[in-house]
Amino acid sequence: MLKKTVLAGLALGFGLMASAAMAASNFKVVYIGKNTGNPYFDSITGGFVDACKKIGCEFEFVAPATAEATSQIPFIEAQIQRGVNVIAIAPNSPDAMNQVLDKARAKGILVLTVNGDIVGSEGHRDANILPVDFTKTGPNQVELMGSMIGYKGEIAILSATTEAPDQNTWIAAMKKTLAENPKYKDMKLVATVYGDDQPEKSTTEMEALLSNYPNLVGVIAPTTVGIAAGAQVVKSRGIANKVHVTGLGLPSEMRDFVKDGTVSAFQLWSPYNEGWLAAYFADGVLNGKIKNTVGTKFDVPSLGSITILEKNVMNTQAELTTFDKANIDKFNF
Amino acid sequence: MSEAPVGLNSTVSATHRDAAPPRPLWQVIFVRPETLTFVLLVLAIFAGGQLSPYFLDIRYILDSFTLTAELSLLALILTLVIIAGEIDLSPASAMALSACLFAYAMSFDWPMWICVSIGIGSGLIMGAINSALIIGLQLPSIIVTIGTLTLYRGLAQVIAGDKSIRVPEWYIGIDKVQVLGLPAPDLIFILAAIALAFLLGMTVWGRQIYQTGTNETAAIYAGIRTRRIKAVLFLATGVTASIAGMIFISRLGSVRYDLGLGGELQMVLMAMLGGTYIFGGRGTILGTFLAALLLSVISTGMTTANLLPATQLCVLGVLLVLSIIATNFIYSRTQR
Amino acid sequence: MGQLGSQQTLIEARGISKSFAGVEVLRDVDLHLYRGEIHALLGENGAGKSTFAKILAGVHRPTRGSIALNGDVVEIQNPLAAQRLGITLIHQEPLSFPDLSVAENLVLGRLAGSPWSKVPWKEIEEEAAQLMTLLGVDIDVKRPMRGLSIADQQMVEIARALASDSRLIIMDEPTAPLTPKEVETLFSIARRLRDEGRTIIFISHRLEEVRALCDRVTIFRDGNKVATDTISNLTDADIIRLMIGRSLREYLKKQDAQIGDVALEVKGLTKAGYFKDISFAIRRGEIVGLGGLVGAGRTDVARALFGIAPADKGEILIKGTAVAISDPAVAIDHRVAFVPEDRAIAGIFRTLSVEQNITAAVPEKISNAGIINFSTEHEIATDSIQKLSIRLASMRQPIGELSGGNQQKSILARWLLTDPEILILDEPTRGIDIGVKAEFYDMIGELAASGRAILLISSELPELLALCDRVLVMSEGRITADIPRAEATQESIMHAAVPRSAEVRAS
Amino acid sequence: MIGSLLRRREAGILLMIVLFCVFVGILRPRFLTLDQFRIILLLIPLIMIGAMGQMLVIIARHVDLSIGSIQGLAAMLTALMFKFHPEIPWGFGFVVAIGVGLGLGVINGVLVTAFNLPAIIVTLGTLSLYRGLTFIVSNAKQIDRQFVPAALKAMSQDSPTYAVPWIIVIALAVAMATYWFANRTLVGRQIYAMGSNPIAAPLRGIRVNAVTILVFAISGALAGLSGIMYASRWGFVNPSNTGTGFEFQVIAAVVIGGVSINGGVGSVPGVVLGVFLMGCVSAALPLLGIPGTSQAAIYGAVIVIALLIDRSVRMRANAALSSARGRE
Repeated sequence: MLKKTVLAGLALGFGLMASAAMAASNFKVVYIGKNTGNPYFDSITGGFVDACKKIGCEFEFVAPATAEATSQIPFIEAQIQRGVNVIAIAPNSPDAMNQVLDKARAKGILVLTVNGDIVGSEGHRDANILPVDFTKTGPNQVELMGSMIGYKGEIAILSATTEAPDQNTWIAAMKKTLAENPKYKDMKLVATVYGDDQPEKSTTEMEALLSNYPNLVGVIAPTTVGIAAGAQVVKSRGIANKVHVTGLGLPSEMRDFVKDGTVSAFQLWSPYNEGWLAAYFADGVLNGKIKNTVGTKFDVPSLGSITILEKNVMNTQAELTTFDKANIDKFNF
Repeated sequence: MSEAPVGLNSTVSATHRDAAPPRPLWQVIFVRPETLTFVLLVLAIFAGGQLSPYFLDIRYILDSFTLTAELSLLALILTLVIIAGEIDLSPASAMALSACLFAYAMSFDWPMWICVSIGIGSGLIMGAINSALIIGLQLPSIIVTIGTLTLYRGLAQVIAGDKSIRVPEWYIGIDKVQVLGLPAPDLIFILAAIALAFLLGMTVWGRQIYQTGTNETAAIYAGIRTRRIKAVLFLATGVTASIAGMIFISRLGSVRYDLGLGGELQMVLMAMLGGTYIFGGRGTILGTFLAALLLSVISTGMTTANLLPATQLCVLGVLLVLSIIATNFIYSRTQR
Repeated sequence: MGQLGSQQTLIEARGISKSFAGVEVLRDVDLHLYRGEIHALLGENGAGKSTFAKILAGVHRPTRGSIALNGDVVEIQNPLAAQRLGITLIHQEPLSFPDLSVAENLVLGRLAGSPWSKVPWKEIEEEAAQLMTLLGVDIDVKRPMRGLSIADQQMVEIARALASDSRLIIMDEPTAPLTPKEVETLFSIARRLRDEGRTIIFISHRLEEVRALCDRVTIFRDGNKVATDTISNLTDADIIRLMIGRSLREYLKKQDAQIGDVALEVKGLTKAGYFKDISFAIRRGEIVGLGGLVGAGRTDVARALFGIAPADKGEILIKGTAVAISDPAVAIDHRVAFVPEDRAIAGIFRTLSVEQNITAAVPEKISNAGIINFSTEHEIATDSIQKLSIRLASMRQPIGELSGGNQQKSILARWLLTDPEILILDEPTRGIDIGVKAEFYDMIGELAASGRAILLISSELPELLALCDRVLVMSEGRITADIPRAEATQESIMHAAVPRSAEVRAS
Repeated sequence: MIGSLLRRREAGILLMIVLFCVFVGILRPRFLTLDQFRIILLLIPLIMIGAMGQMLVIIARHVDLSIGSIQGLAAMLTALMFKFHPEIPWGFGFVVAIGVGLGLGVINGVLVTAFNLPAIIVTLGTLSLYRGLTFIVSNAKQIDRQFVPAALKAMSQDSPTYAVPWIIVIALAVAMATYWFANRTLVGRQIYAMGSNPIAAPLRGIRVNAVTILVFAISGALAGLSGIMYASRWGFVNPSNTGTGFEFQVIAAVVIGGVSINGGVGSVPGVVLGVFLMGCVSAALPLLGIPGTSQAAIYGAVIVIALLIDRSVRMRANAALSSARGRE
């Protein structure tokens, strides 16, 4: 009885194998996401897939079931064993994977962090691809918030987790902008709360914000889970015209809120372009067309000229894209 | 049917009214859960080779085992706990808390012996809390350890927040150390398995663990200090969790509160798959040892084949259920 | 009574046999039960009478044979089917649901209707209260069963059977925990039910009760039905002879032993709620019986002596020195051994080998620095098996595969290995074959003869009378008599065992 | 009469709730507003529905660890139907979700009864299996907000009466139905009997296997219902988030609510109060500014404390028993 089940499992396995096989190509690239079921990575994967069709590389996306710190390690080990040429990864931990990434690089594999970096462990990867210069996220978000509330009143931040490096970079920049730019002198940041990127927790925190700060006029949620939860709360309470919600969100998740006026505008970048750029960059480095050193400039179709910045970081775009009623339907991610 | 002669000096012979006939020797040797585990292991290695051409590489398989060596180590001690008729679902969380404390101490550059004492001591305290609740207050271990599972990991999160704590470079890399051609964590696991198998199979103490798990009341009546045995097992689980945490840290170079999250499922699975009887009294270290290898091979094989991790979840779930069905079936056949 | 010829047959059992794990416990039993009779089933423990009753009640299914009810052959697949056919079994140990109310316990399994139908709480409680009044007991039917005394729980059980409209009611030793008043109430109700045309099977060890209540009697021995007859046709001596196959005194003979110094002395031992002010002494070479009704606190005293549930107050002196026995390991160190009453619960490790079961209490004898010496263990176990002539197929087979008597011998072997000076035996012959029983009696005698002090707890009066030098009797947690061998009779023991303050029961 | 009322377990939980609310109210007066009450009410419907099923399972001396995964799989299949067959009336989603949950629950029950396996291990296995299936059927992709029917989402906001949203009304209806089922029907009482004395149950004609399967089926069906309510409350269904950790919240609420892990004991009002207490704690933490990182530790502590209370209650019952046996 047991044997039969195992055989059935095998059959299932073969089926998946067959569908995963692709046309012959000049190199193999794999992208390891944070976890499966995260809609954000679908668009990054789309960029990889399309770029690989053009360049002729073999691409696969894998991701662990949970975003726990060590969950990506077996996947990196397996990819090393499979002999891929490029490992692109959205890291779940800033340092837990250092050893295994070093092992990959020692085997001659190009290691890229895409959409997030291993902050403080930059020496353990070859290059990092970020959608925008993250120092601009903070000021951009504050400006958008200001424009929605007339640059006046109490605002709060609904973030993800207390130790998320990107979030903390952005929040620090927001605070700095609010404090230093006289344009925002009437805007007062009253609280920063953390919803752990869980919808339930984010909702509770948002509700607590509303009851703790009755004079609140705006909430910035620079996380896709947070902005959706925040929008849902103001919508269900019918106070969208009193408390304005904005932040970083996925058009696919925010479309309804924008269309019904709950959220007038929010921002993000194109995750698609991250995959696209990563594939072209890998191709260039592996074929000797691009030298992976700070200051190198190279051209990527449809993105234009890209420069390798300090710590081997590249950005796909200069400023954040703002989504509103006018353009939301043009984006399919 | 004739009765055997009655009397003090009669020969020892049994009629079928006195005792059921014994099972044939081949059945005693082969019809046991460990055999099934071994067959599955062979099948899994074969299947892994079929799924991916990159899989059948002994070096790779041995290296991959280091990824689950810590949890496997805990599964060995958990096997003893289950044989004694209890269960402990908290060691993965205890490992995380102890490892966070250990790394925290190291980050202050405190002397190594203090750091180790903090690590081991915290494991001991967590084991003591479990035993106080389970043995002292006689609460069911399954529910108590579901509670402390949440509590210990929660405390790790309170202490370490969401950030990872790094340890000094010199401490990193136990999995790169090769002894006799084996990565150190693998060797530690094998040595621990041999030691525990000896303890369980050859010593009075091991014998009493089985007796406690088979029939605790009878064990008490036979003068076996069952409470002491169980308390020691829970303490040992705590200490093993802290040791596993230290190995884990050396492998990763850093630790976060979510270390080994969900590891309790894997540990229970290893014990069950190895033929440990969930109600206590039966099971072997050999079984858990084989099951730990089996799980490592399955997960490595499937990851190497780039199968959806969801498929692994399904396979693990199905294996868990099938393994207890098979174990129960075999035990019910061998015991009337 | 007396016009059996005109009676109609309610149940006709034919060729009923039953085997457990290949061990045949019931062989080819034919029995007719008439409407409106009270029929006693008699026999030693393990003779097969309870098994037969349980087959009628659907608890067990026969290996062979058929049962006809009113002339139609019926399959009694489970207790529910039995109940539907109008057969109710009142269990030896009350099987109740402690968290449910008394009223609910009464009706559970009897309420008709679909599982989704509404529970008529009001009627249930009213009916239950009526039944309690009928039985003459004062129990609040709305309270949960948990906390009721064993006697009260038994009363609820009886009330339950009375409540269900059963044609056949099987009472398996129902009177053991009851006071004489309750027994009389039960008997009068039983007679009334018989007069209504119902059939009652009454299982008891108390001949006088059987004589007082029953019309006919069937005697079992060793899995066989040996006789069925009208009670008035048989004398007590006939019945005993049929039950044991030979007369009692014939095979129960006390060996002469040299009575020595006091080995164990107990002074003022008290445990609240269990026993009070227990004092006695046992000398080397002496067998002291401890008699009394079930629930009188005999086992509790033994458990206290052995450190399983130590007493609150009082002194235990071993060879004249006061000792604190806090757990069984301490007791074993003081060379006390205890063969417990319930073998399956407190004795054997069912799935472990016979060998391991025998050596369980003497780890130091089979090991060196904690490491087991398997050949030593094997020798020790082999030696024990030969000495006690334990019959088995293999020493490595699980003890659960042995027959009850051989299991019990293995437990005794375990304790003899500790070389005890004081041996406490709690119902040592319960549930074992008659032949093995005789061996046990011989062994107990030999053990005393070799200078050990023995405390024998037994509910079987002939056993106490035949083996013991003295018989202590307990009733309601106190020692009520200390009877020397010469004066001990069934009557004198029972007289002391029956509670005097029977009417003022704690509830 | 009042004395016996006070001694009841429910009174103890009520007291805990009052003390907790007073304590938080002193620190943060805003906690005691009607607005906050509404927030608490909105936090609990899912847990309440899950807890009703789990209560029955635990009373029957089993446990169902798979409800989180059942919630996830039922929600996912329903959402997939919404996405790929928008023409099907959205109300049919309830049928699908409950039906899927029922089926998965029956699988649990059959495995437990047919092979006589411990429920904790079976449901640990199906927890993993059902979660894996959720990933597979969804191809590991989230079903976004726009695919969830607006009318369904509105149930978390719109109210049939007294400004109480539909999902709260549904949760209360489930609680009342469970109360009726557990106390007023024959099979409900059989569940208590089975948990109270599993050995005696078959001897009293209780079809233990059928009742056990029924209990798991109810637990599964309610978990399925909670799945579609998840879609209503949060507006999306995610293969990895939906239902993860749900079982721990529910078991904590049930244990706090006075259901004995030894079976046979537990009441719907107690569990409702237990769920409410969990809701109060969840709502109070952010108000008190306690970081999210401490939440797990607090839940763990709450479970352990509830166990200690359960034990002290049992000890008192046993003390009563032995005094009843006493002859003085």
